[in-house]
Amino acid sequence: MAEVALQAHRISKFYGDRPVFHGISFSAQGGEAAVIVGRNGAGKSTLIRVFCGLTRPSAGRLLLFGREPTALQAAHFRRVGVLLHQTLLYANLSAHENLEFYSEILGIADPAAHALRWLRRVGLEHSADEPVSALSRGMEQRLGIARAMLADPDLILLDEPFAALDADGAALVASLVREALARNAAVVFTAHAPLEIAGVELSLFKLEGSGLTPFKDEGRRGALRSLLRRL
Amino acid sequence: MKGPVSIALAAASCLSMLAALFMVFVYVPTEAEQGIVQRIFYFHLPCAWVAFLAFGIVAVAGALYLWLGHRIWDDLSYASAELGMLFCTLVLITGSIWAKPIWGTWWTWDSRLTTTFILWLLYGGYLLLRALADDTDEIARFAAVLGIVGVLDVPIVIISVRLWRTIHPAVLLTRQGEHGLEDPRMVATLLVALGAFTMVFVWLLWLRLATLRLRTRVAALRKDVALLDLAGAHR
Amino acid sequence: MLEGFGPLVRKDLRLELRSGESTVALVSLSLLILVVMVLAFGPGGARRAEVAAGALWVALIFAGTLGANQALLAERESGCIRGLLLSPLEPATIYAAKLAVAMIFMTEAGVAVLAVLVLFFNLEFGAALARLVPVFLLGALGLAALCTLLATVCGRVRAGAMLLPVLVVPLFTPALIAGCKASAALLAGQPIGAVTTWLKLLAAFDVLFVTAGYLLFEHVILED
Amino acid sequence: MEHFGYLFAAYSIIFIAIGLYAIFIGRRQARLDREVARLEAALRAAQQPAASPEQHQSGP
Repeated sequence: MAEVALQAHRISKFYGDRPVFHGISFSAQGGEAAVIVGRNGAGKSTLIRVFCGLTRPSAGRLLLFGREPTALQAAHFRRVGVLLHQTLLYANLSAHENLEFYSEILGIADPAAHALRWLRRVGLEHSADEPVSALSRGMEQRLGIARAMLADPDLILLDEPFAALDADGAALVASLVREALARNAAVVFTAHAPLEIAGVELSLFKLEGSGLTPFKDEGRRGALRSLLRRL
Repeated sequence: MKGPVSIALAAASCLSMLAALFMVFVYVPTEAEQGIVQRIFYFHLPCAWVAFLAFGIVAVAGALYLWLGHRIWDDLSYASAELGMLFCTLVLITGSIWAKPIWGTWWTWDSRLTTTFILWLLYGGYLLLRALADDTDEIARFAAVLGIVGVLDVPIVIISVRLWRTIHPAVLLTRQGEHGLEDPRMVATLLVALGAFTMVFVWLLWLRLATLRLRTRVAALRKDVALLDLAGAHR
Repeated sequence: MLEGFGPLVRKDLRLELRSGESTVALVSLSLLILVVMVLAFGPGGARRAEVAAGALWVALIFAGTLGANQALLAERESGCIRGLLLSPLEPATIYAAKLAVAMIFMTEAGVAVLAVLVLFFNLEFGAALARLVPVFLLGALGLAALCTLLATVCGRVRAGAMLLPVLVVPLFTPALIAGCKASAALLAGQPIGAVTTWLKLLAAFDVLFVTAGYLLFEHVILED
Repeated sequence: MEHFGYLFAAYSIIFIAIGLYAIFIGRRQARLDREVARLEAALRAAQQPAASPEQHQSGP
């Protein structure tokens, strides 16, 4: 049986008295991929931040690999790879220095070589020595995804990974997702519109009106599904 | 404001305060050296005691909040900080009023005055933080840390200020009278006053805590209303 | 226990070498404060040692609050602090690294201030000045410990950058008293043996607040 | 009765300060009580009409 990487039980998040989402239950298993669709401001970014254990939910329980995030050991943090709305890169460091630094704090052997491998993998080897501030938005996004995947994590949480990417970039991310699924990682990402990844069975969820609802299980959303097929 | 505990605390505070006032103004003999002004001391010292007690509670409740995470501990440390500040201000004011006739000046950088003043600044910063910041868990944790760090600072402030003053032999000022409560009636009066101020402190703390609990309740209700609005809009 | 400390410090120093922002800001601010103090009190006179010592510590306090803030500023602006929180690093390690970087910034400012102090107050290079170094380092460590612990307030509260000195300076008063007294005595030509009480007090202050910061940092750095 | 003014000032300041603080708490309590009443009324109002249109919808 595949390991449950992420389990959220009736979690809510409020900022002051403003609800971002409420009573969300969700789980992700190794080898499965899910996409959470929602408009801008629907709370996708906050949800990803709560899922990765960075932000505490106001109510409810979140388990990563069966443990509370606060009780996670350092070894467990290596198992979670996250791309947030911000790419978490240092603007004044070069692309290579960024990946090298993160490899170092992840405790990866030979961080410089590892960083270089990942730069090649996301097609940035020619910009290795440019500072991140000089990269285009799309290149920065690729680098951010490489950063999230550095340690080959078992749970991958990506906030809008396809934003700012051209067709090549999108194909690259799709292939990275396929690879991750092939080694039995769980992948959860967000998007502002429904989408498909060739060769991947994606579960679709909609974040709307502070609740998270699966697309497929509701027959009366047939119209939406046909719309999806067309996309 | 209502409720049996509140009424009992109010009654106990009023009665003990009246007893303390009676003892200070009728029962206790006038001190020979300083005269009538020395009677300020019977309320001055209890103010200081209550301020220290309150600052202690700020730190302990803060630590409990970090440990247990329940909002009541944060409310307790907030309420305590406010009361500590109130009584700390009273210590400074009554101290000054006493100093004027005895030492001929409103303020000297005597070690006790200086220490109290530094504590006043410290907890003033704490309350400023709580006034400027929103009421979130994040700020509650931050305030708890500040409360703990603040209390750790107290002994080292006391030591350093004492050293600072005693190294200057020219300004060696000690308050006469404080340790010279030669008459047992003076000691009795001081003890009653200490009890009375502790009662008043507990009573005010209870009241303030009730308003803070109510504030939490208002926040919860606001959340419910917001959720209903959201569900309505969604439908 | 301090896994990741080295890379963190190296990364911050590399960033600083590249922009030099903090160094320029810190050194110029502390020199300005020094000039203001000299203009206000006059460089000569009977209490020359005390004025010089006072100027040194006032400059340290303002440079220190700024410097510790700077060490966390880069992380906050880019949101990279989240990258660190999501890594296997312990919050305490992040604290230790930020403390070390703040110390380096403060030492830079301190060297500049001391050099100019010598010039303005016509002090002799030599023993008196060398004896100031341990006092200065002990004071800077305590200040950096407090500022690093409390600097996170800046990003989270309205007017937070102004609130930081309001919170830090009262807490720092014991070390300030000890530091000023010790520096004044040393500048007046007394041997280091004459100020051991103050040095002990500074050391106690440092031990207390470095420990407190190390243990409490996770509570201020975690997000909601 | 030398210095009686000082004694009087010290004691009155203590009681004025405590009194003012108690008044401050009382006002706060009253304001929060009103707020709770308002919110509870809003909740009741929101729940009742919310129930009726739902019935209308399910009717046809």
